[in-house]
Amino acid sequence: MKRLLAVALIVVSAVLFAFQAQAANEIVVGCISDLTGTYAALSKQQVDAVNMAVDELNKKGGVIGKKLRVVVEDSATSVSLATQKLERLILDQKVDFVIPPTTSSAVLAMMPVALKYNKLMMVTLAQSMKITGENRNKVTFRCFANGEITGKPQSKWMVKNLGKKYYIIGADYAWPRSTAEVYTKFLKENGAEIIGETWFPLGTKDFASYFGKIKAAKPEVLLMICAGNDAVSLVSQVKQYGLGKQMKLAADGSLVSADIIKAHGSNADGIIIADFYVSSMDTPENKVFVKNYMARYKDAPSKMALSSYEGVMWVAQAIKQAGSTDTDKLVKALEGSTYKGPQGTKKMGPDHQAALEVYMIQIANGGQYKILERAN
Amino acid sequence: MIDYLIYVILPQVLHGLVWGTVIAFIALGLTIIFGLMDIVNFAHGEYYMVGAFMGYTVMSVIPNFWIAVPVAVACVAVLGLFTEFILFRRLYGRDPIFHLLLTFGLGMMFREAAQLIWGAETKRMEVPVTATVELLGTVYPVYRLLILGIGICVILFIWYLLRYTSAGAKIRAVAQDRTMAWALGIKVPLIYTSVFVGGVALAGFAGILMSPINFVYPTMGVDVILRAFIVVVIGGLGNVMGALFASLLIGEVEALASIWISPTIAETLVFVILIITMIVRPAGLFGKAGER
Amino acid sequence: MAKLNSVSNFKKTFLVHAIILAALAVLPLFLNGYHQKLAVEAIILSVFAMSLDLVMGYAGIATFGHAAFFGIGGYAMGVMLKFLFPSIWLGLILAGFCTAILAFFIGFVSIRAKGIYFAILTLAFAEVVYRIIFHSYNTPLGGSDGLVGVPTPMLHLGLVDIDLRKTVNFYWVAVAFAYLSYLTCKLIVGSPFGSILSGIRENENRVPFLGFNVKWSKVTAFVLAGIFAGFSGAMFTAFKTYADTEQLNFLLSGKVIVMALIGGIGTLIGPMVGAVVITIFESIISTYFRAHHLIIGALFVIVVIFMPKGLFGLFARKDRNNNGS
Amino acid sequence: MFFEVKELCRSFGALQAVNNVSFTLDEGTTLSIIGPNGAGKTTLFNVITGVFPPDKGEVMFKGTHVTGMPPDKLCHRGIARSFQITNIFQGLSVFENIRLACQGRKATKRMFSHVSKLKEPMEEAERILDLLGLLDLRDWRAGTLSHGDQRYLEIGMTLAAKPSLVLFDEPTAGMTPMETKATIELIHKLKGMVTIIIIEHDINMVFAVSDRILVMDQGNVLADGLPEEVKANEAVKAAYFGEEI
Repeated sequence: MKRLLAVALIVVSAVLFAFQAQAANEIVVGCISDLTGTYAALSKQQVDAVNMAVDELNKKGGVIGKKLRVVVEDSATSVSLATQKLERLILDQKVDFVIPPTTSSAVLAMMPVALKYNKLMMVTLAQSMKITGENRNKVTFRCFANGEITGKPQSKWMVKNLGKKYYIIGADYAWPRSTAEVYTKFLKENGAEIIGETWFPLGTKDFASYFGKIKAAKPEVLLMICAGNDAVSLVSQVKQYGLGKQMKLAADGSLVSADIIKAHGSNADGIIIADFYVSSMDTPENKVFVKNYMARYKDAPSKMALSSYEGVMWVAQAIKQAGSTDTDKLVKALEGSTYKGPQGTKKMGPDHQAALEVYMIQIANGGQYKILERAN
Repeated sequence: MIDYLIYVILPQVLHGLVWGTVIAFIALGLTIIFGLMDIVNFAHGEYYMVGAFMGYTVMSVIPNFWIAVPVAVACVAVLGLFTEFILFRRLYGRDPIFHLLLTFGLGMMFREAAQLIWGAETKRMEVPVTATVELLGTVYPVYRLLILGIGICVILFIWYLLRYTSAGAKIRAVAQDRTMAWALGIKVPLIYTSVFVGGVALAGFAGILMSPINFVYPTMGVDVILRAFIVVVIGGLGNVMGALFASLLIGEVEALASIWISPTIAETLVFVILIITMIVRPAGLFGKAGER
Repeated sequence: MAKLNSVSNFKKTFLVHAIILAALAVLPLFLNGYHQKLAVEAIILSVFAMSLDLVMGYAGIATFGHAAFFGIGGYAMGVMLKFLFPSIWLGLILAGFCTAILAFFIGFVSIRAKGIYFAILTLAFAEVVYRIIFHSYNTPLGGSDGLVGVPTPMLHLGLVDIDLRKTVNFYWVAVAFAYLSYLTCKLIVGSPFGSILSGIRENENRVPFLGFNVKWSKVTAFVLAGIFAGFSGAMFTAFKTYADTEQLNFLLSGKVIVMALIGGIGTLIGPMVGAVVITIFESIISTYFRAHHLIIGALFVIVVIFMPKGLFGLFARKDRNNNGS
Repeated sequence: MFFEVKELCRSFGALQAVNNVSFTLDEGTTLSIIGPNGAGKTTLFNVITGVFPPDKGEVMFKGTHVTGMPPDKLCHRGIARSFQITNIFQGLSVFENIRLACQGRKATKRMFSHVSKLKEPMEEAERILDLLGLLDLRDWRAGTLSHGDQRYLEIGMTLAAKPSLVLFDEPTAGMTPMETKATIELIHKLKGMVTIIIIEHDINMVFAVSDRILVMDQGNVLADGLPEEVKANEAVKAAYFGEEI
């Protein structure tokens, strides 16, 4: 019986190994997403938004006469799987462009591979500054915000309206660290002062143990930089210990992103962030987008969903403009281009980073996003 | 200086105790199961997670926390009974590396199943007791003190059970020499199953107790299992007193160290303590030298 | 281990090796781009699984932190290629050097502990290494962002230079690397030192009375396994053009043990095949099934319960199998 | 002086397992150590062969101190021992067991030449297997041998290191009378070549092979002398046969 099992295992893997679908004459959109692991929730919204965009384009007869087809791969928050899947999509599935996952280290590792095969990548979730900073390359664009896009205007606004003394608390890995550097730079430029920092390990449960130090420092503003489960625990314990009474609460947008805003409930009320999109924006395109999204997925779209939707649409616009899916033509079409979408008009900067309109937003009455004013 | 003591040190010490108690819950189950059945259960943290999720599910049906707790613990016990009967029974007497591997795979299966059933987003649990209390001037939530209280009662109960009851004597007998105990008529398989189910239920209990503080998500077990293992090894595998002492030690070290040094280094400190203990006493602080 | 190697026996094994090598050399011509990439990755990982077999299969030492050496080897190669000097050879030497020191340190310190204590101690050391590199944010190692953009240099073999950027070239280099590692390990395992290791696996208490220093032998075996794991990690980084903390994670330590077990420990070739099967299996499953961790977890359970001696263990000669558990 | 033990003491908590034991040994002689169970015989062996260090006293071998020296170094100096409970490599073949022991003499640790290339240990192993009559079981797994054959293998592994002093711990335990007779012949063959110390219960065996007998009781040396003297010694009779009938 055991030998039978072993032989069966080998046969199954061989058969599956050989069976690989070949792409017909159509535009293939490769979408690699962290569908298992800590970012599963927001990754699901990424895939939903990409599918929605592709369906809408196909209803309008596709692009340059070709229908679009999406191939989704799960990179499971793993760098080696992400690069492996990218190679599979490019070499095997012959995709025309790729939407990479949310893990910054995966995107950074995928960029040289995409360059080698000269395949366009539109980053819609990862926030690391390096992607359009030191490590940027010809084929990688980003229509999502990086730390600076929101950090610069937010710092200016906060120093004016909230106060001068800041205490930063964040998760100790690359993305929060680089975002904190941006905030520190712009806060100091505007005459504010960082009076303390605490970096907690990923997956920390008990933030209360840091509150003693924070209270002793008596900052005017507590700046929080983390995401996912850490953010939920941190916000709930900040509320439990009443920190909000002694100091103002501000954060990077990810702390209260749409995938965890329900988990916060009323705990997040009062926190001030700057972000480029919330579903309650009242531009006409946004009303249509939110209606369609709610109809399909029964949930308000997050900025991750909006960004992934716009990423596909922006590349489709470039394909129409360039009249082909050839990467070099697409790069030329995208550089300096502007895209008018639910979030307003955006211009692609020389560093392949989209310049986004940013709004100051406060969380109010039980986890609703309340737009205060335009920040940049 | 005094208010530094009260405002900073005192809450830290209390956090250390609460966190130490939670780890003790899990470490107790882990070490008794190992001590008795020589089973190294790497999936023990997943029962902690399942306990929290069961609590969340029950709460969505009957919104009373204090009903959800026993129901959740019962569900975890049934799951424990099921897994012990199907899988762990095949592991007895085998090389520990196979235990690590089977439970490693089992943990992956539990996490993935939880994500399929309940979805990946973090679920929120209301804190059942929202009151806070004045302790020498510093504010401290009552719910955490409640956990501390429950923890101490459970630990005392287990200590009493092991030390003074006939069931406890049987368990200790089987731990000493299972073949002899079997020869004396003690139903060893029954003891195995009940101890495994008890240890696993304890982890589930810790899971639901902590869910209002840490909330509920599929990978919460992984964050806990490494620390629990370190505690069990420092205390000496199979040694109940050792596991208790080590849980409080680790809880306090992490809580107090994170005042002065950065928390990430405090977390690594825990591993350094393990390495130093193992060099000084390879069988753990309380473990008998050359044991296992 | 084997009976006296008579001449006919030697010819037989030489023939078998030649056939396998020929088949492997021709294989890439039938594979498209992606499958070639996967094959290279599988072959590199097979050396990693074989290195574990040196300690687990032959010396009977269970280690649960073997990924630390794989990762450190990868980072060493990454640092060499990106910052120091773009040569694969120097990268391998640096990788071997760093992993040897790390393995000696961990081995020497933990050797007093036995069995499950040793396994958990190596897990703790590997976790410390993982956290140090994970938090090395503003150093060139890049912390959790990983060491990215590692160039792929030409491989200089005396007169001929091989362009490793072409996958097929890297494939043949990987096959050569795996075969040379296999031969070296086969030599070590068949050497006098190898028989001391099997003595330690069978009955550690008797070995000192025969005149061998058990502690020294175990640490040496641990260092040798570490070096080969380091080489495998170095080639992995050279091939993938990045080094990431994921290569240090304890999940990989667990996975490599399954690779060794599914292939059959104590056979060297078993773990190599196990690594290839798991790499292919995981890449296929993750494409066609959303809950692929569930299936991989189930595979761990099935291997432990139904195939404790693995594929090759099943086919190995009955009287030859060691004590099993 | 070839081998000397001076005032050796070793206690485990309250139990004084070895109490002030002293004796000297000339090269080539065969000494038997007898005494009731728990007299401290095996503990004496364990202290001499470095399993655990003595509380007090010294062990001298060929004029140099070997007190508390670890077993592997003792083996290089030419002291080898066998075990009361069979302690062989169950999973390896009979030939591999012996060859590993032969290899230990010079602690050949070479890594890169095939073990079968070691000419000298291979021949030595063949010779010992012949001496023990185990040649035909050469490739059997040691674990599958009969109890008696495993005891022979145990003796073989002790001789494999070509020692100059051999300590046998109840070599004939569990052997059939026929096998015991063969072992006595074997020891007679070894008498000239090597100095032997045997712990033994079988009185006929003791008187058949010993040049000298040392009697131990509760950790002390009761008597030490030629077989005839010891047989006549009153204290030995009292300890062995209880009070004088």
